[in-house]
Amino acid sequence: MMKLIRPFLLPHRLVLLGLFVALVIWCIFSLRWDWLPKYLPLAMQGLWRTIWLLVVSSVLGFLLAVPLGLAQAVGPWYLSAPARVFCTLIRGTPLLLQIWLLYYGLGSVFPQIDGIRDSALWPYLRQAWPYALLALTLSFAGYEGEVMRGAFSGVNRGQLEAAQSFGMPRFTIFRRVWLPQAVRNVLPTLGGETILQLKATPLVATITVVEIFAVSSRVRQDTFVIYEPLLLLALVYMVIAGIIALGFRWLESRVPTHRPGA
Amino acid sequence: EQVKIGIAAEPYPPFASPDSSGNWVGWEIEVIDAVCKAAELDCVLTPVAWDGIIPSLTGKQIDAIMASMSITEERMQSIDFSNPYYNTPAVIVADKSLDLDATPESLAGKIIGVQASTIHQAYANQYFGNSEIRVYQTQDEANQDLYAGRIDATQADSIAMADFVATDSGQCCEIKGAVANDEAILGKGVGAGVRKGDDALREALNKGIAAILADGTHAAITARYFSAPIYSE
Amino acid sequence: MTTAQQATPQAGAATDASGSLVIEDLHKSFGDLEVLKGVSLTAKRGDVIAIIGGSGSGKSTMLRCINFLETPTSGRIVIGGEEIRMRPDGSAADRKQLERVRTRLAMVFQSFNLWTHRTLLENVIEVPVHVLRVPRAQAIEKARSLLKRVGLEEKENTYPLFLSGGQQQRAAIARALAVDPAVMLFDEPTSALDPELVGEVLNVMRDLAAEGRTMLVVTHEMNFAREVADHVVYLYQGRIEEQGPPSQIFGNPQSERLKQFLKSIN
Amino acid sequence: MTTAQQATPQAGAATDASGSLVIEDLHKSFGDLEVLKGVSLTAKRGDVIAIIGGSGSGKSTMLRCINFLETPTSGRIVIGGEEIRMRPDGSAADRKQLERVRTRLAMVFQSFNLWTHRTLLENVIEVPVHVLRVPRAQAIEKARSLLKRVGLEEKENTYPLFLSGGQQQRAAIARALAVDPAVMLFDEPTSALDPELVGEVLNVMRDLAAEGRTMLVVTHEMNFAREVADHVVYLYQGRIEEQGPPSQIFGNPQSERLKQFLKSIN
Amino acid sequence: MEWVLNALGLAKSAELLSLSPPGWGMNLLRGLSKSLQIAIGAFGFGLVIGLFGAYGKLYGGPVIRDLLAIYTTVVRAVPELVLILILYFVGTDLINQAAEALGYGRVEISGVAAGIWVLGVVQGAYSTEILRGAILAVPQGQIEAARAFGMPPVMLMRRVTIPAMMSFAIPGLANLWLIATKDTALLAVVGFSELTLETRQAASSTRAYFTFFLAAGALYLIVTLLSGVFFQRLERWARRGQPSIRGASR
Ligand SMILES: Nc1ncnc2c1ncn2[C@@H]1O[C@H](COP(=O)(O)OP(=O)(O)OP(=O)(O)O)[C@@H](O)[C@H]1O
Ligand SMILES: Nc1ncnc2c1ncn2[C@@H]1O[C@H](COP(=O)(O)OP(=O)(O)OP(=O)(O)O)[C@@H](O)[C@H]1O
Ligand SMILES: [Mg+2]
Ligand SMILES: [Mg+2]
Repeated sequence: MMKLIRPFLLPHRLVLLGLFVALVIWCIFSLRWDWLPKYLPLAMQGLWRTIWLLVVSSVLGFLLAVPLGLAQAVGPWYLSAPARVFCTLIRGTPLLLQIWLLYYGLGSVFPQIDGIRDSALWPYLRQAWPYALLALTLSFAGYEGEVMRGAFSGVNRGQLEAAQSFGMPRFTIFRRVWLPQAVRNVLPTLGGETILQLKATPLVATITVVEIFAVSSRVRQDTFVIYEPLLLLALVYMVIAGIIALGFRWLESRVPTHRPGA
Repeated sequence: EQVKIGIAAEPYPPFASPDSSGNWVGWEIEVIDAVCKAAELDCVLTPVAWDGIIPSLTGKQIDAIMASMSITEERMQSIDFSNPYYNTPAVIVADKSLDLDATPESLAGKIIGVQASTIHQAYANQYFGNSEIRVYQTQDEANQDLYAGRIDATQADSIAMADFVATDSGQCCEIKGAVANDEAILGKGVGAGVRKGDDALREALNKGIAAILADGTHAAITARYFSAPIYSE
Repeated sequence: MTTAQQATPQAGAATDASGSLVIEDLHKSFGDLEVLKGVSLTAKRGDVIAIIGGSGSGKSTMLRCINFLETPTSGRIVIGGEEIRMRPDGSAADRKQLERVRTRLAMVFQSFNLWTHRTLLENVIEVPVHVLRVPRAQAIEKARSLLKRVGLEEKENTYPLFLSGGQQQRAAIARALAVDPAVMLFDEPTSALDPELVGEVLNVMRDLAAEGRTMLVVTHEMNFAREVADHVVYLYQGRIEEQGPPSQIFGNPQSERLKQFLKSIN
Repeated sequence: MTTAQQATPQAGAATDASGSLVIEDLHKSFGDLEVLKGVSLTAKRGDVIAIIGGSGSGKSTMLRCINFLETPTSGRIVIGGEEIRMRPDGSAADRKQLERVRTRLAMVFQSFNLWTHRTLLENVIEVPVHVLRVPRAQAIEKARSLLKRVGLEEKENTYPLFLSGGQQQRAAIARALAVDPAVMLFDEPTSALDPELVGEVLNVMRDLAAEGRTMLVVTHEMNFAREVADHVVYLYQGRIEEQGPPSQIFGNPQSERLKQFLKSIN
Repeated sequence: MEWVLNALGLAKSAELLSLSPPGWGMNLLRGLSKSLQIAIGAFGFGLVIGLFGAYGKLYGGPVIRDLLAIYTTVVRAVPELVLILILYFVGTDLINQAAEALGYGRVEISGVAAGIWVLGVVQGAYSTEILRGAILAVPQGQIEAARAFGMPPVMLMRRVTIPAMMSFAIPGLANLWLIATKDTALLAVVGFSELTLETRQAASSTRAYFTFFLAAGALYLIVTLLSGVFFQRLERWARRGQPSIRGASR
């Protein structure tokens, strides 16, 4: 416990902390928060939707990134070329544009397809979240595909040779040595990328998905209170980002990569 | 001294939209021109995101808002308004095949699209609690989704909607009727927004509006765009 | 390690051949560069063969060809009486066979190559559990005894990078022993170590030799070779220039180059 | 390397002191760990002093304190008759003075530390041109002659990392010579080199010693120390345990620890 | 030419994208040039912040280090969209208030300047971290060697640290540049008429959503690819002293 507190006991940190507390108190008392109770339930739903989108798109995107990375790192050209094109396309265009292209672009195509409104998929195609999820997933896969490419080719050859020399079958090598080493080597990067993914989620508000950013916009629009919802929103994102960072740091600490002190 | 008139950067035909050479055109653009001329103001158009148009005004990036903004109680807590320069009822537009009218009962369970930060959003939130409300950045996107069938209906301004149902993609749909009035939400027509206390500008704009209404300019512009007058006392 | 051997057809008939190794006319080129120019070598069960030679003479390449970490250009390799089937281009024709044979060879690398994401114990049980399908509890028990044998019983839950080079190399030997290999290959197992740490690894290897394991050791430690090896092979530019018992190689070298080499390293 | 010396007030009076170095009662602690516990040393112009000692005895720390790469905890350092002014905490009080004095000291590091983004020639002229403000053409001319002297005249446009360790170290010596230093400090200049490359660097250093440069050399090469040094200092746990001419230190060591040390490295 | 387009049913798209009205091509290009102006400005501004930030974080006093830590943490944790709204509204508000307090009257803040300021602050946080990492990656010995020869601090930074860290920083900076070009799209939400907003306007005026979104995507992609080539060259140059990794390992 002491260990946690001690870094804050330096004099200048105490001053900073004091300033921070004063700022918070000032914010609480001199800004408008009367709208908060009314919108709290909506905010909770929005928060849940943000987290849901983040987690599901990151997990799915990562699952897609592994084959993308592998194909680029060691695949034959007919696998690596499409993978590279995919990653370049995703990384080369703004996510906002991708989201709109998927949502409004397809939206302008649907009426021209006969029978689509009677199909079993239509209830989902009508919703906005599937497009949001798809766009976020593809985007994460594109960026992480690139990261995983580096990760796979960065694994020390000796580690793989050791496995080969013991007669490990290829898939076992992949599962037991290559993938875990690759992932572990890029855990810090993945942590950063997950935070970037978190920061990408508000873009889906532009296609009517009601996540936390959309809720704050709604508050602004309804009440004309401008700064307070934005400040609160920034705080919420910082807390989520902090949790992600801590989570990844915990993951990293479980398996050390570097020699301590080196 | 230049006066920066804020308009919404998102197209809102036939009131204001950019053409392919980058000029803004439409009924409201012409009215702004006429009002400024009548009030002897040196106006420049400044497109601003609709979503942030009120903060832009209070933050002094613009001096007045003339972007089809209805005069409502809520907004009057933050800004002041000139006298109205047009007013239109709010209507519900829906797919031709749907049998419904503009009442909360018949819209229950349907998906209604509205534009963010508009009286329509406020109204829908208030009255259509049993419907799913989807909020769009622009009315245009709501129309697009209406055409795509992803929403069942949209509530919007009757004039803009009349324009929409006349287009190709508007063929799917028709105006189902006006919603019941609630002046507290739907407001007293569309006026120019100015910063609180900026009475000089407000008076000048009022003078300009009165002038063009009186000398027939307003009617002349309207006639070029619409078949019926869109201003009543 | 029993499982793998049972799977071999020859296992029964060739028990006494199980620790043997025959290399015949091994060639290996990298592009235009011919690194091995026909090397032949026979090791009986329990033989300890030291391979010496200057830098770039092809020692590592030879060792790596034996378990096909490099694909030989031509030649034959027979391990425990079983010939590794090769395609005309030298690559192994039968992946399953190669994997099986590899479990009977164990290589100890110069740079240890312990899996850094697993603890020592996990490193040692990895191959038994996941390749040879030994029950986990049994593998752990054996791993503990091996770690104890190399003096690392207290480090089983440590990750490799937290250990000194000498400790890592001893762990790598324990990992190799866990598959109960018929033949052990060592590629300069001490040359990445600080001088103080060399001794501990050489001691473990001395024990292995004493208990009658077939070992091929590429080394620069002439004292070790002299003392432990049954047979010393001197490689020069991809050919065996001279070979024989250590007493002869060190005491009475014939080839000029070998004499030169022995002089240069003292 | 005249410019810097002219700027020194003592330069005229102390010409014969220009290559001298005096260290008095030097202490250095890292946190709680006292690494140097009072070291004193005097080098006259042209002296070659070899510093030997076990790992961790403080040899590098001593050398690094002399040019303030480490801040001494206490003590005096006088170079070419000019004392480096220190604050009570041991840091240099006068940055300008320190920078000036440093141009008269030249350090050759174990790991060379050539600037990898510049060619050899650029490395050698860097300090003369940018710190000492020697005209570029003149600096280049001198650099060429220095590179020639260390046998690298053909490599002047090569980047350091494309060279062998021995070549890099020779280039580092040329870079050091380019400032015409009064005192040269060498921290194990050959220990990062492969055995074959050690010789070439030692030869260059032998020449420097012969031409009468003041040199402080931390080294593990006892033969070099015996042959070249005027004076050998044996450091043990931060103290000078024994010092004297090489004949005495190597031929007739007094201290038990020194005897032990000399035995261990053979 | 024409019949090819006709055959592919692309005639309408070609017409919509033509450079002179009634085509919207010029609008897109105008938007692109605005986007690039902002991206270049913001990237440069960010680099300046980053250089000071990195040095501050590495060598600054405890207070400066903590303040910079707060800056980089907060900016990197909050979505750009939110930051842009906050910085855009609050920032211009504050500048105006300050200007008025000093008796200057309102200052005009052009869209470009506001965009550069907003994105620059965001970029600065990332460049701080990239440059800090790059400086740390420079082998300590190279810096020590320079100090041992008596180089003063500023010269050391100019002659040794910065050139030596380039090769480590460039990959990160290349990424950051691409982020800058794409983040300009976010300024659409504050009504700044860069490429994305122009696209949106064109799309909704003509209802050719697919055509325009694809066209804008292609423009962004061209920028990305060209930047890729440029940064590759730059990196090769910065690595001139380092044997290629491929050649060194076998
Ligand atoms: N993968 C490869 N591609 C190309 N050339 C290679 C490869 N591996 C080794 N060589 C070359 O083959 C020759 C023999 O290398 P090898 O590593 O077998 O030598 P060695 O006897 O082990 O030397 P050392 O004592 O330095 O380890 C060298 O000239 C080396 O450059
Ligand atoms: N920056 C530092 N911080 C803390 N301790 C240090 C630092 N530098 C050196 N030491 C410690 O000071 C002691 C002496 O180190 P130094 O490098 O001077 O030894 P050395 O005689 O040069 O040894 P070697 O022969 O291994 O180079 C060692 O115990 C070392 O761990
Ligand atoms: Mg080798
Ligand atoms: Mg040292």
